[in-house]
Amino acid sequence: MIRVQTEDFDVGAEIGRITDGNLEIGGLASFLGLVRDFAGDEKISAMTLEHYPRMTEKQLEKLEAEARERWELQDVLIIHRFGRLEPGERIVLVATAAPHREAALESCAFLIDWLKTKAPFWKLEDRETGPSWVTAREEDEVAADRWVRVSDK
Amino acid sequence: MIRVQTEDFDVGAEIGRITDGNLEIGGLASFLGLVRDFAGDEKISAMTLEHYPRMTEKQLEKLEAEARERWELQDVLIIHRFGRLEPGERIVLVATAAPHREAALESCAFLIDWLKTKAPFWKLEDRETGPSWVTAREEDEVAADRWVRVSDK
Amino acid sequence: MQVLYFGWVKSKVGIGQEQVSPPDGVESVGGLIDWLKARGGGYEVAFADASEIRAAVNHEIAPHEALIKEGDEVALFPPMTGG
Amino acid sequence: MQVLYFGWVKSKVGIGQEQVSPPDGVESVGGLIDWLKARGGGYEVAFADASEIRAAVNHEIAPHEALIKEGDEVALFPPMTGG
Repeated sequence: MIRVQTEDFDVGAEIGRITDGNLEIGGLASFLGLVRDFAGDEKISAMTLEHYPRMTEKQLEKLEAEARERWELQDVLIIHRFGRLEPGERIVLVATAAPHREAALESCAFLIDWLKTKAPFWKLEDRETGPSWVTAREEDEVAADRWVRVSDK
Repeated sequence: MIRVQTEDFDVGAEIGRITDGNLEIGGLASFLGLVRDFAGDEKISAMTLEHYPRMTEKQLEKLEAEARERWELQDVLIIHRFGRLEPGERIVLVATAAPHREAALESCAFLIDWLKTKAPFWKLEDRETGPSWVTAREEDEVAADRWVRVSDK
Repeated sequence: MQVLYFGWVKSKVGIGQEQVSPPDGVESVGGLIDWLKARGGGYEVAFADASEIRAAVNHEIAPHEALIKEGDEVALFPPMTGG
Repeated sequence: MQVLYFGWVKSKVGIGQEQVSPPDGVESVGGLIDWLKARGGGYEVAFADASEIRAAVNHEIAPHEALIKEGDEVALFPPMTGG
């Protein structure tokens, strides 16, 4: 399930909604991304996430479908916020449930790696020196590439 | 932090305790293990976890220390239950917090992989055909081994 | 053709979207970028290094070689930073 | 020497722990396993295949070659299934 929203979310409630009553789930892996109050050695007072509305849902649904095709998953949840967020606020939650831990852990890592480079969000940080767009990290490309299948290259 | 207990735990509250007010955390990875109601093609009515009390805490503390040595982590939480659990009940929670997602995701996978083979717990399933001890999975040894450093071999 | 800008591309161009009618000969994303750049001002700054620009055509990620046509929605932006 | 059993080792031996006084010559975990097995009955069943047995000496995982001495706490068990 995909949700793109400005509102905060409740991690415990979201995880509970997946696991409660599903007696076939053996493991649930999750990743929670938060706004930090620094970037490099500069303080950050806020982060504004811009996104491309009509494309975002489409891309996230593709990512979910890709994860479900690669692993045997009982559930997939991606919640991604946009708008202005302050340090300490939740940005993104990825949760995957599977009969065994390997599928849950790997698909969760896969989803957050691909979200970094394939989800149409752009982050503007309010730094002491003024607003500054977050630039993509080289490591994020590398992390995303390790999930590319040889047949897709 | 290590907790070995019979009582259930609240995933959202535990994660919140780690992230609330810590503005330097960029990502929190977690794994939640649950009792399934089947094993192979047999139904399971309950699972009883036995452990070796004086050794368990020691081993879990070692695992936490090992994770903190290998990755730059802001927090580590391992909660492991023992005693009789029914299908759907939570068994274990591993959560790791770091400035970047790679450290959080990898250390979380590392901890659950090592818990499987290095934490002194034994699981007795109540199957339709009677009680049956869970045997260690070959794949769990393989998963644990991938974290062994060449220098330790 | 509707063109949308995001991230620092939007900041540099100065607007979030516009309707454009590129001349015949502008047939690909790369061609559109070159044509926009030639407008000068913020466009020239935003598209100074085309290799930094990523694109989507009708909400699907597309390479610079992707063909575009009248009626398409083309988005131009820096590498995405989701998650 | 205190010996503890867990998992199916405990089920097969029939008790969870006991005080034992192995004779001189039983100096390692492996030697202890062999000596216990020779007692017959549940011990023989539990320790039929020594390669399936894991051990801890004084709460630390130990290989079969590990030396043991009077006063040690030795635990014998199947491969752990934590998590």
